[in-house]
Amino acid sequence: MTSNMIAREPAIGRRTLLKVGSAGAAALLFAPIIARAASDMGGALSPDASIYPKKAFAQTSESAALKIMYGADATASDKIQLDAPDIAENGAVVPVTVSTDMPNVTSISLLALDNPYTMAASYKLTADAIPNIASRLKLAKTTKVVAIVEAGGKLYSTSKPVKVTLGGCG
Amino acid sequence: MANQILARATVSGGVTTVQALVKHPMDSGFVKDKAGKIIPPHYIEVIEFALNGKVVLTGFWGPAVSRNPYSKFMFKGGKSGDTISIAWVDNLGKKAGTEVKIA
Amino acid sequence: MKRLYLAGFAALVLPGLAAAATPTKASAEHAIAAAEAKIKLSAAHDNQWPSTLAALKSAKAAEKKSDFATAETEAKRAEMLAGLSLQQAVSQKKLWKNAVVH
Amino acid sequence: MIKRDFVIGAVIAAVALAAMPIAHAGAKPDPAADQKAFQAYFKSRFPSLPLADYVDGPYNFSKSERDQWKQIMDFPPYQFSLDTGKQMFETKFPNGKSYADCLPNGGIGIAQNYPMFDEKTGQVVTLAGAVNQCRVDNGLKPLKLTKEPMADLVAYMTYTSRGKPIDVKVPDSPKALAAYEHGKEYFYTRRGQLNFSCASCHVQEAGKHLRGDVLAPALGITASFPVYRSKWGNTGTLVRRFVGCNEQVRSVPDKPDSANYRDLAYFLTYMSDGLPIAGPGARP
Repeated sequence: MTSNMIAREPAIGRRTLLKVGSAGAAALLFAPIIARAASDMGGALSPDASIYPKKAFAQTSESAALKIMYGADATASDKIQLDAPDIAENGAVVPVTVSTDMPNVTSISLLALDNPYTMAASYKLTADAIPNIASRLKLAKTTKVVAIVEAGGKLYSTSKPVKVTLGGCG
Repeated sequence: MANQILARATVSGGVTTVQALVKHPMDSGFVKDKAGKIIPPHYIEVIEFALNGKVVLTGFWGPAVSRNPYSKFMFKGGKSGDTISIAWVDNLGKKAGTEVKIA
Repeated sequence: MKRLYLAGFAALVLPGLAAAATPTKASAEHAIAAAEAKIKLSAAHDNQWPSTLAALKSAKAAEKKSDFATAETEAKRAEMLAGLSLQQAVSQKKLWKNAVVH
Repeated sequence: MIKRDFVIGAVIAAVALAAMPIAHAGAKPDPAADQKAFQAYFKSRFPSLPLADYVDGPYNFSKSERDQWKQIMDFPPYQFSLDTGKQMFETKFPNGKSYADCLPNGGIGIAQNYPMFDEKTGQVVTLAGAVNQCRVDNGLKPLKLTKEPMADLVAYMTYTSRGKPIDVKVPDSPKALAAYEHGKEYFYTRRGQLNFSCASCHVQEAGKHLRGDVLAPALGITASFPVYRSKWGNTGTLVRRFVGCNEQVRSVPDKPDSANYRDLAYFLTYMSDGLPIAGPGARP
């Protein structure tokens, strides 16, 4: 396989992070990267737990979860970009990004079909929100990840298989 | 507790990008501890992101969202100095939130 | 490799067969003491295997339940495993140098 | 049953190898020559990989893992550790003193010099060990060497050294050389029921896949510690990884503050002299 392949690319990770230079950079780097919490509570925001669609998150099939969440089934679409790795480096942290150019997107959901519960995350977008959301998911095993986009009152979907291998050594 | 949420918001070309890392175990309820006892489910259910107090994105999360969850999203509008608020509530009714200024 | 495998198998099984005589409390205790001595030695050589300690543990547990046959078999297994790890450590005292990058 | 027998067979095979010739027996340790050979070995193994990039470990060998890592590094999961570590570092002890008072250069930008040999005690001191000494000197309890909050504190201190070349020194003294040689021996010694040495995985098999993961080359491997491991879900120190490695080869781990682990860290970090500090890092 690709065992001994050297994956080379210019300017990445550490180097990009370090571009600021070395002298006294640490303190400089630290401050702007993280804007520390000004207050412990998010101002006036206080999310209401009762709006949580608990039932939709307790389903074990795609169609059941979608029925409860949206009252409909999704049709496949090539207008949705679902960015997820072919092979997860660790099933506990799998970066997944969903984006689309469709207009009037009101909701985006992420499903992992072979997880104990299908629905992983769901987002409600207001008119100003751009349909481009990145998240990190737990995948119990190799599974198809499905992205659902609700646009103009209709449901669209795309999917991608993600292989989850045994983690542990390293 | 301090530092429950680390966030950063930047604006460019009229589009604001928000990134946030939330400190939370996100226990699924399927994992056992070292003594073989099930760790009870403990995860964020609702998270809200707002610009100057007005919600722009609401996230509903299940136990399949990774520990210490990361989110990144974008929205139109917002300018340097505006306030982004982020707040969550979990399945045990605990809440936390933070505010950052758009850089 | 196959021959080595068989040798390993023989090393494992033969002591077990020999012990099959008539295990008593005394013989079980004796076997446990012998295992503990070997384990001490391999610990002194910084090379203990978890399986060795697990075998000793189950030997002691069996002895407590007056299951002397199991106690003796498990103790002998612990002793043998400790012996192997000791052998490994002793041989590595010289062998490690062959692996050095130079 | 079958597995166990196989393993025993493997050990016997190793014992059978005892007849092989032994090189360099009894020579005086020459750390500088070892280091040169060590770095040259990896250079010839992976000619296209710049020395400084070894600190990225497994991500040099798998494009897919590298891509995921880059996404994760967009907002690294160890940020909480940095944040907590910084707070800890800046918090004064009950007696009014702080870490800055007992560490060289106020504790900032010094990680590249550790582990360090202390002629007075005749022992290797890791950065975490120096932190604990400082705590004890100020009447506080030492912290556990493997996990948070020690890992947070060391992560922050290491962060202030980012990009600085590793500069571990082995003084030409009998005790320092003995500690170095002891660490080297530990590194190359096969142990555990699976009969693996550190070198088996991180020299000979470096860059290859073991189950789902890529084995990181030993060169530069210490530069990214402490690391946030997705598997752990938090940040751990180098010693925590040593414990894990021992467990994986079915060997009873040493105590975190043992001379074995301190000397191993000393040898291993010295091999990477000149490579940039990249910690804290993120690993699967």
